[in-house]
Amino acid sequence: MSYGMDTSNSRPLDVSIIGIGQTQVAEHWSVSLRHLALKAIQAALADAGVKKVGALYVGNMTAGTLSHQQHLGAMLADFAGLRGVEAVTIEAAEASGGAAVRQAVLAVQSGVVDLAMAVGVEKVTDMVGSSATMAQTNSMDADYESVHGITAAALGALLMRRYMHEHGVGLADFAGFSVNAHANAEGNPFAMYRRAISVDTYLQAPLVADPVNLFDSAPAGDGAAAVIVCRTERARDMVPHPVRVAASALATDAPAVHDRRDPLYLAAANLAAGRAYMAAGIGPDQLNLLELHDSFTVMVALQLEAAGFAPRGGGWILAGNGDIARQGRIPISTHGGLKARGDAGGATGVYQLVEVVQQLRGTAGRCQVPDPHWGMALNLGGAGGTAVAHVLERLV
Amino acid sequence: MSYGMDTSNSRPLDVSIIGIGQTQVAEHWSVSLRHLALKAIQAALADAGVKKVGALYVGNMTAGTLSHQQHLGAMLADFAGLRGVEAVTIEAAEASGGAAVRQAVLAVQSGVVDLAMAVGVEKVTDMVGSSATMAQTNSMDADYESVHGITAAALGALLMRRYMHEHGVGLADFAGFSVNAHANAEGNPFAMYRRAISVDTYLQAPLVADPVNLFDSAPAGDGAAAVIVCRTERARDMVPHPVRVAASALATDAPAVHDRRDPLYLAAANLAAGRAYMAAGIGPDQLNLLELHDSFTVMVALQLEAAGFAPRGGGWILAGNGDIARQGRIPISTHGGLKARGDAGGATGVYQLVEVVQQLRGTAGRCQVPDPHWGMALNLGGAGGTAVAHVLERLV
Amino acid sequence: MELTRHWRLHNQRYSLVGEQCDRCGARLFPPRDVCPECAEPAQELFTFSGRGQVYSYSTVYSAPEGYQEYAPYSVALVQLEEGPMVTAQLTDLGDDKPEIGMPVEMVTRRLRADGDQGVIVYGYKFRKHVKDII
Amino acid sequence: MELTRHWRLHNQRYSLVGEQCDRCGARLFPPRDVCPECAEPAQELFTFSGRGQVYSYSTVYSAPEGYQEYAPYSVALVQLEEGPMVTAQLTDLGDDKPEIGMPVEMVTRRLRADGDQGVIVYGYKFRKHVKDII
Ligand SMILES: [Zn+2]
Ligand SMILES: [Zn+2]
Repeated sequence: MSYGMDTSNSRPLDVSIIGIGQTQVAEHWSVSLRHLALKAIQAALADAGVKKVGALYVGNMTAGTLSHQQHLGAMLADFAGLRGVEAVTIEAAEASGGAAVRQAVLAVQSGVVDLAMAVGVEKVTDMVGSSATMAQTNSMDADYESVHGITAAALGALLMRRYMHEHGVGLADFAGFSVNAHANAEGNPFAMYRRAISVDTYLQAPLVADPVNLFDSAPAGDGAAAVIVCRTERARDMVPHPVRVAASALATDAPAVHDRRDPLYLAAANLAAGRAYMAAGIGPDQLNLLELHDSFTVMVALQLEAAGFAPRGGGWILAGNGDIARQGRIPISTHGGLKARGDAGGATGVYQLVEVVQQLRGTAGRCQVPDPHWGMALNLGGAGGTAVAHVLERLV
Repeated sequence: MSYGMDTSNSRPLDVSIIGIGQTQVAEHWSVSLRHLALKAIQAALADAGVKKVGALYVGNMTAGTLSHQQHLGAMLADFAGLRGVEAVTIEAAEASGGAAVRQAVLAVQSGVVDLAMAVGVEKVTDMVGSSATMAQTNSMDADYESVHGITAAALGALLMRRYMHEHGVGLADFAGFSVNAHANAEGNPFAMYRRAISVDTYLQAPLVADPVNLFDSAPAGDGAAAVIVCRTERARDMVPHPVRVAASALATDAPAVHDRRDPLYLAAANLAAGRAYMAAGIGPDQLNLLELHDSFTVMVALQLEAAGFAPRGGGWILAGNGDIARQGRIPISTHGGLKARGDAGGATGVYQLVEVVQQLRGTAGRCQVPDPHWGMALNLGGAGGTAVAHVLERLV
Repeated sequence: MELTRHWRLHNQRYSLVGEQCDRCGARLFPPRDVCPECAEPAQELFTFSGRGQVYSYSTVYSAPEGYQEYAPYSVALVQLEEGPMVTAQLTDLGDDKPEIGMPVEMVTRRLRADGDQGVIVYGYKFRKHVKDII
Repeated sequence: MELTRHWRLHNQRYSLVGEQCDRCGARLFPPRDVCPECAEPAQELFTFSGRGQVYSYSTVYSAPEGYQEYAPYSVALVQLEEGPMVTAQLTDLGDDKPEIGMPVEMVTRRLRADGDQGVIVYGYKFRKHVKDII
């Protein structure tokens, strides 16, 4: 499997996560964007046992269009009692959260910033209906995709139908991804939907954009999550259970699916995961869990292929062979994934890392994977135009 | 003068600028956002003599609202022939460009990225009229400022009127800032308006939001600018005239003017400039030029005060005493500033650095300040909610 | 449609409900939950009197989408008598010209009509305060 | 108002004008100035025939703002006979169901009406290609 030749992003890191915080993903009608972010920020500060950070990186995608609010760095720093602190927004579509964590990691690695926080926040219910649908299309090519009335669900559907055609698989073959995610979410108090579903429920779900149905796609919700990072040496002094950032990598591909050489190949995910494995000094076989970007079931299959868990065209097999279950070879969506924890847009990448940290700390409760040492988070923007991979390691 | 106590952002840097590129600031009706960015990117690559970079940081503010296009990292990387490369957008309102440069500097300083590019791009003419006016308000507090129909010009006006009231100065006392900027722009082929103006022209200009008139405010235009940074040691091998990034600092304040203890005090600019002086080991007296964020003449006075060139309430005096001229104590807006080079929104901070580099290389042509060694760029977001300061040094 | 965003701010827009810091006593508007003076939680509600004076003022001629029908209109920074400053429009000025220091009081007016989806937003504006008749 | 953004794309929307790489001969649509295959400048114009086949297709039921009046509508990835793939709507289907591999040809249709400011955008869609009668 080729992960590309570029090794520029594979230097060893000396950074660990010392604090995490999150809100439930939900339709938080009564909570504003700044209040949502505040909850996650305060939870992470309390978890790390610190009052301040040296820099705040905000991962967000839709506030400019749905809440008429940009300049979130200054706004959230001020609102959270951190006035004066370095703070900016990082945007990479739905990969904004993972990208914000990466900037926090780079800032600490540079030696310039001591404690850095990444907060992912998305407030999708400030507008509803067709305006909200349109905001989601901002991650596509406005001139050559969105103008044709394409939606995120339609892009997922175009990939899913072609995948089914090329690899001779049916709708039922994807059911396991959705069933697994919903089963896992039962144990996650921060999940949007905490109810297991059956294969029949999946198969009978209403169409969103054929062949994508309601349970192939992920429900959008408001949410915020935060992580705090610092140098590993300092982390060991500060908290009982720091989690090391063994690797951080971000790669891109053409944002428009039609511009890719092979639409069924997630080149950015392959590059990011490959660089992350190299930097961490492990391969996919060593990973004990994977939080991936399960915005659509077909995207799960494609990511499993891009990240080395299945050959091309073989990702769908993991939906049915037990591999992705909590006790399986590579547990995925262990807290429900986007499908059941909920899709909090640009906050997703931070949620994923919060969940991997919970797993590696052994505090994932009913979501706990048995005794994990390595975990990876893979966060996608758009239909894979950006991919961010972080490999975390439990420090013993 | 107090620059605050935080020294976390003042570690020494080992980063230099090896390439610059820019387009004219103008109403580029026939050029799309991606083509604008491409021109600046290609110019910077050619200037540095490289084909690729390891990471691309895009500074942009309005593409999501005015062009329905986000995910610019992946889009511009792909469009510029850099497919696969790490690329994200950095947003800090009108300070997005300076913030993008800072991320490039941190990425290189971390050792993780070898060559990093920051490209600031803004395409404001994709929409016109009231929609465009509204997009500019996204840097304010949507719930407590924008909802009252406040515009950027009105905020400038509120500050200007109070400043005039507190310090007993009149409209004519600000004229020098505008006259200086327009005179300097005559020599800049990338400027939007290359015509000197007289004090009378300034005094007779139509009101935009009283007391702010057309020549107190900066004209919005489309534009893109780019810089490439790498480690200083490598820079010396690559190009004949690298310019060292002696300091980089970013600070925030409440984005809403009403939330600040003293609206006439730019706390973020003071913090950022102070940290930058500390890191560079110089004071304001050593600076040979300053590119500041002259979105409104009153903001020039406030920045001169915040950055140590005048006592509180004394910034306006520099408009009339010759200090800011090309041969003066602290030349400002040497290529025209926002006022005459044009205000390219979130690209501004990158334009400023391109201009400081031209000055320190001695290639500023008719804009050239005599034999400068140190230059600073001060880039503001909103009405000062974010401030980014970079101190550059000529390497000999 | 963005009904809920405006509905959430009902108490602020109609009644200037802010907060008071338990620790340092600072009165806060807009409410912000964390005191910017001492960084402690500040969630005790405090309703402002709505009286204050003009800190600065200007006029908007070129208005954003949703405000054009009202242009030109007067805007101001108003310092409330309890301390905080708010951004708002001045209204009911008649032939009066605003001036710095002018006493004002809060009134409820229409702020904007929300585009083609027609959500009308009401909230505070300030008018010249005429001394109470005792 | 966003007239100019659409006007700029006139040659692409109405005539599928793309580019050809001087060096490797790759034909590019959308045009992109830098060849993604070999990273060389590619600015020689090349007009595509508009013929191709359906690579994949779907239906949009829940449409974005500006497209609701057309929903449900068929969308597709169309592989042009010269190589590139484009995203577009399928039109004039009548009782035909789209299928993968179906031959299609480009036609010009209304893409959207631009909100309350009424800019109507035209551009390419694809319809089933009936073999030429010779
Ligand atoms: Zn307090
Ligand atoms: Zn080529």
